[in-house]
Amino acid sequence: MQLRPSFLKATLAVVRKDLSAEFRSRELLSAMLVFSMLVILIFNFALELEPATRKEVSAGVLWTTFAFAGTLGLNRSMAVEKDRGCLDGLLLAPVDRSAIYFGKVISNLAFMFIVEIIVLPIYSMLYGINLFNPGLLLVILLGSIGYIGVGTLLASMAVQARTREVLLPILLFPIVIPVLLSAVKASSGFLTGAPMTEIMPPLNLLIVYNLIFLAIAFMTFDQVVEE
Amino acid sequence: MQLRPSFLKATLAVVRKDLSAEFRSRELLSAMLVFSMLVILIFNFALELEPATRKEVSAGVLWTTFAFAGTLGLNRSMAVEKDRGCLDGLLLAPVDRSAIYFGKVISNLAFMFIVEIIVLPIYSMLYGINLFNPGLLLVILLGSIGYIGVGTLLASMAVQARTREVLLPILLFPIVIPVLLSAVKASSGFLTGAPMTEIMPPLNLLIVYNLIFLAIAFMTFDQVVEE
Amino acid sequence: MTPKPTLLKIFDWLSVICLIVATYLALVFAPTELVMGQVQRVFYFHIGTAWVGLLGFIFSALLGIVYLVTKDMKWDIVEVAAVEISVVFFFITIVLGAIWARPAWNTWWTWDPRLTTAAITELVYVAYFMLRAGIEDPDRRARFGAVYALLGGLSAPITFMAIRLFRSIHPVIIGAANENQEKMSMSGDMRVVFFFALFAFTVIFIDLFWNRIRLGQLQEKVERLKLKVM
Amino acid sequence: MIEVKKLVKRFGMKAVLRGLDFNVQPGEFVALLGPNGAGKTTFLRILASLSRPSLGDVNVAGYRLPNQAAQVRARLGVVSHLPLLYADLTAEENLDFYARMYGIPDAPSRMTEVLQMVGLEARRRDLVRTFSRGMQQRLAIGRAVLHDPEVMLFDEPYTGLDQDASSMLDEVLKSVAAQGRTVVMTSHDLARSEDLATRFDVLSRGVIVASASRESLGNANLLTFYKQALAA
Amino acid sequence: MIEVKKLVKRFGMKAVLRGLDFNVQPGEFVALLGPNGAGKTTFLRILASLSRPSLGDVNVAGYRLPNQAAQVRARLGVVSHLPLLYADLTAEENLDFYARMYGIPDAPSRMTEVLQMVGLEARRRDLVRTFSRGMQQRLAIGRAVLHDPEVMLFDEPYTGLDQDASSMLDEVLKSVAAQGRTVVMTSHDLARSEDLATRFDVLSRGVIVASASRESLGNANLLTFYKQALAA
Ligand code: HEM
Ligand SMILES: Nc1ncnc2c1ncn2[C@@H]1O[C@H](COP(=O)(O)OP(=O)(O)OP(=O)(O)O)[C@@H](O)[C@H]1O
Ligand SMILES: Nc1ncnc2c1ncn2[C@@H]1O[C@H](COP(=O)(O)OP(=O)(O)OP(=O)(O)O)[C@@H](O)[C@H]1O
Ligand SMILES: [Mg+2]
Ligand SMILES: [Mg+2]
Repeated sequence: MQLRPSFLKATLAVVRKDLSAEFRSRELLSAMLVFSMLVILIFNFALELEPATRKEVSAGVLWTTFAFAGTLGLNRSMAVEKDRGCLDGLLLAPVDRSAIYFGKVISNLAFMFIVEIIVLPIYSMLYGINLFNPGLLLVILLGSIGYIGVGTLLASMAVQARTREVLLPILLFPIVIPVLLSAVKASSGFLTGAPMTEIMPPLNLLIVYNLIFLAIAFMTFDQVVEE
Repeated sequence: MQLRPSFLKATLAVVRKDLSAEFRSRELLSAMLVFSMLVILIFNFALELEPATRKEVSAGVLWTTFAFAGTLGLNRSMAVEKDRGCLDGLLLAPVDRSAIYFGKVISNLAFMFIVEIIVLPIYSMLYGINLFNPGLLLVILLGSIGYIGVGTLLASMAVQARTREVLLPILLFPIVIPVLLSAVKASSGFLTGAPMTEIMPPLNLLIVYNLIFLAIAFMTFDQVVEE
Repeated sequence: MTPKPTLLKIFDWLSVICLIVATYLALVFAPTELVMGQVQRVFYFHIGTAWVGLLGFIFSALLGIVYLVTKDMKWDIVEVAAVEISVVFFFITIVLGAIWARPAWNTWWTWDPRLTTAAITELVYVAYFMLRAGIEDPDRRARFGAVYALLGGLSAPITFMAIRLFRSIHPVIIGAANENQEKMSMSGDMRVVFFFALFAFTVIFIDLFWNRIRLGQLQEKVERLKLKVM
Repeated sequence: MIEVKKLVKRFGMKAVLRGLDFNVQPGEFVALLGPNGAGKTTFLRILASLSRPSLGDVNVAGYRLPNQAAQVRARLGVVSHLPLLYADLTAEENLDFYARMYGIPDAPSRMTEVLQMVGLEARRRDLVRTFSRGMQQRLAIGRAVLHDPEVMLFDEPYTGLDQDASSMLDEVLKSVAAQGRTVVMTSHDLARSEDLATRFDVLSRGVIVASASRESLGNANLLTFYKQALAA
Repeated sequence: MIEVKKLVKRFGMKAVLRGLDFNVQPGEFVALLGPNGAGKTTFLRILASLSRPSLGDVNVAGYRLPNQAAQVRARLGVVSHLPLLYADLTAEENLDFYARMYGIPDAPSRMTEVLQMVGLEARRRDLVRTFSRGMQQRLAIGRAVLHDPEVMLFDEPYTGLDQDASSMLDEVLKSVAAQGRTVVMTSHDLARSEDLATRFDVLSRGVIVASASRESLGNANLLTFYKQALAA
């Protein structure tokens, strides 16, 4: 019985496992959603956002919300693997380690998208801004890929550290700020109906970042999970 | 040798222990500080704070920063107790459990104050706002006590949960928002030089909250740490 | 213990001399700038430290790659040395920038893309040290450090390019894209001081870098001796 | 020294201890045996005042739990399978902290005494982080005897220890017993329990199903006694 | 089946394994003994391809590590002291996941076979979260034999198990050995090792200091052999 699964099958097995565990406990999604709501609330209180300034800053608030909720999700998703030695279990399988990386990225992305799909209409309602703009959705897609791509790599490092409760945001935010920044710029471009010539540079930057981050993560994941 | 230490001595022993462990590793303080800087940075991006609106929102930004950095610190500070069973070690000592609670509150407060003392001048410089206002410092003192008082209680619950990576902010923020809100109101009152009649209501509210939270935490800490 | 190599001793002296000469040139020799006055003299150090700081960060990313490929601990020592010195230099850049900004822009700080990206870059490398502090196994520490230095290395060129990519009040001199961009006019003497400052800080950087690598090697040796005794 | 009557402990609906009776005379060394999930750890945690009984009477060292918990705690030493030590403090600082928490007078000399007893005198200024498993276990025992407790509770103290560390622990346990302290120890290692204990109690499904003193066991094998107790 | 030559593993400066030589023939059952911190876990993790050797040759099941890790992994079953199971999945789902990761054809029938072998057929649809320690250990073994590995590695599989669970594990290990699989097991429990293994190797300070087959040991006691090996 010395068969080995294909790269794709192994990736899908990891995704399937994560989704069915989450489907059962729902702890990750509920935590991310509640936290998103809290961040939006805190923004609203702390900044007493005036209706006038809202439209300008809503892309920023939205991305900050996603970033904070995303850290929470990434941390928990990797902690589950680490706690009962499951990461070792994954690494013992005769599959390419990047299949494991992509599996985790896809399931983390799935959770991120679900949260975004729920947060967007709520945000639209709370602030009376229509966020269902195809351009914005594209930016959210791209921004989330970059964020989760590098976040999954860094979360696998963070859970192996002694100070794992606190490390992930500290590692992730400074690295991922360029992604968030271009996402905010592109999003608010689409929201304010700016001309495409203004939107394209941050969008291109976002695509370039995604490619670079995914390439680096793909090549180094091995190094990060091995002893 | 069946002596029992006084309440005060036990409290001080806990504080001393926390401070000397932190003095050695410095991991908690550095994490809180770096995270504070990151939150300030992210806010700035997300909101593209205009010089005009800065003064109004800086109390909000400041308190949000403290709140996020505080969660990080609280989580780590209780995780250290939980990880190697040290919490059991504390509970086995023949001292009142509220002495343990107060000990943890005092050391967490000490860390919070250190972070605030470093963040304040940096924030003053970054935004060109003079934050060395005795009124503001009083509000920060009071707000931090309320925040850490209830935060220490909730962190002791969160670290005992399965989802401890994600639970603390979700438990803490909704409870502590009244404290933060009155602190923001009072702070921005002092910063914009509002008349005392405008500042007193939130300040009084803050004091009342502190008393209520500390009283509740004092009475329930027992229940939270026991099985 | 191996004695200090002669070349390194020469470098030590050379960097001391360079520092003194650069200080003299900047504070005394260089003409006072017409618009900004004396404070402009900070410029030579501002640019000197920024130059070596950014260069060191990029260098550490390359060293990260080298470590990941070779798995030889000596590259980790070199990488840490590069990051450590660059973090200090870059911090000086930011502080000097802030000192300059006070009279130039009438504020210590402004959220300009160049300044912000510089702050982020500095935070990346503070995070780098926190990551390393959290890992006990030296090999894993080195690997994580290398991966993070590689990711972080991206922020150095961004910081450099920031003023070209975004609208910024921070001036561009090197390869200014177009003529109508604000540009400080440098007289011939200024140019001399400017290039000497770049050279001086390069020498100082190399000297510190070398010394720091030696320190790392000695630390390693001490560790090894300690283990032998135990 | 320990008197437990009709102790019930429920976690939600599930009763883990169901009317357990248990008495220990001063100076006895009781080995508490039983299968996984029988409730041994739960029971010890109740005796240690870390967990509250749902029903029933618990008296330890002459004081009632949970009301007089502080008096009980002052007379109790506990070694669990976690070390209860701070990794970022030295051996000395850990003991010093616990000495303060127990209000021990003349702490420095007592600490030296304890460190000598567990053989860590030489490493007293080293961080606990750098200690091996065996050394941490030694220090955990040192921590537990620091305040010279009358009653000691050990929860699987041999887990993961090698032959040397186990022999060290054997000796510490024997000396503890020789000093007339009352000891309750859980273990899955019947051979070790047989060596050390003066009494063997079997806990199964939340009650003590059998109890035998070393004398009453006589030549019979502990394993057969244990198996019979569980089969009954 | 396993050939290790001059294996060195360093963590930073510290050499944990220092030129270790180790050979196992197909069908052998080797008990790897040694004090805490000797490097047993480190060595098994290298054999399992979870950790990279610093120097030296490692061949497992005919493939070289670390280069041909995937081939080795397909032929290897590992039971560590952590269960490597997802608490939020059922027993069946856990096995199904690993079946996919190993590319096992005809997974359902193989899963039933394995669940029967470890005696968890009746609880296949229950969440692992609700399992006792012993049951989790059973499932961990089921997980490890799912892909019918040629070589099995066990790191202290008896830790924390009660008598029943230990006997179950005894039987599983015996049946594994009877099927001609090659087994390396670490344990601090000399009695159990003596029962099961066909060969006893003592690892101390990073090298194998003694090795004896069951026959060569003859009537001599394993404990004396172990002590002599360490004293030498
Ligand atoms: C990567 C980091 C940096 C680099 C490479 C850099 C480089 C430079 C250069 C080349 C100049 C001279 C421009 C000219 O005179 O035409 C300059 C000017 C200046 N820099 Fe920076 N800088 C950096 C970061 C900063 C930071 C963090 C600050 C502030 C906190 C700052 C504040 C200033 C100020 C105030 C001036 C003078 C502006 C003026 O003439 O109006 N710089 N910088
Ligand atoms: N906090 C808790 N909440 C719910 N159930 C619990 C809790 N603690 C223990 N249990 C349950 O109580 C039962 C007894 O557990 P306990 O740890 O006391 O057993 P034990 O005899 O120490 O077993 P072992 O030999 O494995 O250590 C188990 O079924 C366990 O699942
Ligand atoms: N990741 C690591 N980083 C640094 N040192 C390590 C690491 N893993 C193990 N060690 C060290 O290597 C040595 C051997 O550890 P190992 O866990 O292999 O011992 P062991 O023989 O399994 O001991 P035990 O019987 O206690 O399980 C120990 O001194 C340990 O501190
Ligand atoms: Mg137990
Ligand atoms: Mg081991």
